[in-house]
Amino acid sequence: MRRLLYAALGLALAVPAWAATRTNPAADLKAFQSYFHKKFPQVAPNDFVNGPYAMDASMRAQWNDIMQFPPFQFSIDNGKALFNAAFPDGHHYADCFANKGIGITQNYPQFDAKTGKIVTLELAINHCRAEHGQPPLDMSAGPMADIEAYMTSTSDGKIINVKIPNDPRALADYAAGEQYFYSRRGQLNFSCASCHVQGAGDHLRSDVLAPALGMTASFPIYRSTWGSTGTLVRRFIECNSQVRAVPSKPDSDAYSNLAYFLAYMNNGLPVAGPGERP
Amino acid sequence: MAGSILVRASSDGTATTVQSLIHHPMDSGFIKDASGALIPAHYIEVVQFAHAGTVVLTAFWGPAVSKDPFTKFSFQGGKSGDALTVSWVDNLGNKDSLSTTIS
Amino acid sequence: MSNTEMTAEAEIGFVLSRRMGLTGAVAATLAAFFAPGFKAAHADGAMVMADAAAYPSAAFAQKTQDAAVKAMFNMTATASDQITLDAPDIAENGAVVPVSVSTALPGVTAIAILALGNPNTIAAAYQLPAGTKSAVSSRIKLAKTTDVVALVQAGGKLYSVSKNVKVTLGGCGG
Amino acid sequence: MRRLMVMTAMLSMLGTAAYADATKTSADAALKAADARAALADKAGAQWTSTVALLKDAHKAEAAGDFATAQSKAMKADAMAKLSITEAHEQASLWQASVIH
Repeated sequence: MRRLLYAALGLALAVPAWAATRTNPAADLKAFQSYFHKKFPQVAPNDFVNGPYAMDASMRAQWNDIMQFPPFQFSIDNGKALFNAAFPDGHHYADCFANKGIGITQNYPQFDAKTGKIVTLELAINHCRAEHGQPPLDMSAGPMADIEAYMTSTSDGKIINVKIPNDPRALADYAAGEQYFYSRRGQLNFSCASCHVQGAGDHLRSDVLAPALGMTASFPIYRSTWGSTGTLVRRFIECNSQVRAVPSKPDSDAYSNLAYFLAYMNNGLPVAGPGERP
Repeated sequence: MAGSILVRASSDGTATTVQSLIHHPMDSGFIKDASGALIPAHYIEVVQFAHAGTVVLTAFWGPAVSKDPFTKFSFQGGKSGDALTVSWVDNLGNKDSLSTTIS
Repeated sequence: MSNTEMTAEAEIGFVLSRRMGLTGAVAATLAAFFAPGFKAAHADGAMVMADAAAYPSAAFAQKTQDAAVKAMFNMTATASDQITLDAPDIAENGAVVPVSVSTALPGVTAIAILALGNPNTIAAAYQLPAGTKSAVSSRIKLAKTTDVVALVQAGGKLYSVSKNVKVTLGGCGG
Repeated sequence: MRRLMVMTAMLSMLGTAAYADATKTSADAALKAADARAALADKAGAQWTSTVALLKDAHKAEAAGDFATAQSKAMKADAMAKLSITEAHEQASLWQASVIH
């Protein structure tokens, strides 16, 4: 019955009135990537995952120095210990994930057909904790960022492959993320895209604005301005605050959908995380 | 402060290159926290690297060394399997040390 | 400068060249005799421990290049083109500025990194026993655009080189 | 959009206006209106941090008996909340203009 319903909805999607006018992730992806390839012809496609370092030779040299012994190494080590520690019920994080949680972050965020919602890696980690009677972790930094750093380190170099199943709810989540990305907000009246599409590669003071393409591939990141490792959600909250908009809740659908859209735009690029940024 | 030291030492047969990262806030004493109160200075003062019991580098640091300090240097000698020890003490008297082997 | 001219400050701060090697030797001896636990844990010999008493705190408290150099080394530096100071022209972040100092000068016993614009001038100082290569890499904080100075003590003399590093505030680069 | 920016700029100047004849009653009324409008902005997911900060200041001034400041800040907060809601409404369709095609 449900299947029939989905089939019917899927058919409805094929109707140009809605599907063709806007929500067409595959076409969006192509346009998005080619926009950045044209804007930065000197940057090799896979180098976009290195953000500002792909744009500026001097920054890249400093980054290479720092990456000889990356500051997020403590996070990875701590995250590995946390990841491998048993819950009081004897289960492990590994029990909650495909392939025991190793080498899988390129597939996140995922659409959950049961709830119709997007599950980011942070949410999946907290879902796992809930399943085993543990309180959720702060989604932005600390142990969450460490566990994510470890899991991502096992996926380094794997090709990002975020799937949008043929389910109207998945498309709606994607579209909501897209809308969030392009909507201006805050007193400064900036959208994510203002800085990371139109302004990408430009200098804001001494910083180079990272292009949106490749952006999520390096998360979690150790930002020297933070002095610690943080998740994508932490960066969302920071960006919102920078344009003087009250941030959404860390576990909000708004942020999950935004992460879904952004990660999907990176399909085909390699995971390059955890990363280091100024 | 157990587990504050990460160190990699590798020998090419004639010389050993050491890279280390120490987990430490290195608070300068000039930064204010969210509530506007000064965070008191808290930084590593002395770090010592020793190869098989002999000091190969002593570092004296002030609060201007970055958080989670990084050090890289190399010394003549040292072969795979030799012991390399890193130890530090900060201005509050905290200390830690780690012994590893050269790879 | 004769011994009688040595200031109390310099004595407290100590002269790096005189104490060279001593700190480690003393610490090693102490560890061997008074901390058998360490010895047992490391079959290859005594564990050398960082010694807080050796810290030249007076030198690190100085706010000018002249006073800091005097307190640390008790001598004056001459400019040298034999030192390579590797630091960025523009620091991507003042909180983490990679700085490397290396030199081909023979008989190097100490290397120091100074940031003239910082509240305290000396950022870091290193004692190099014989056998340690004359190159050290570190990461330091810079409060503002400033000259970074590398000092190298070699053969009982002090040499320096400086480089201006621009620092601008960080913001939205992620 | 440009209109929104100009209004925001004008608003910053407005902030210095003093309401010398403000009373507890008039300040309370201004605060109440601003709180209500800010709640609407919140609901629309369009709150500005600057609005929140102003409201907080206004309430603080009110508690301290500085009704002139309380009223002035409340009125500015109210206007900002209004602008933020306008921004959200505009963007509900305008965002599509900047999508990469």
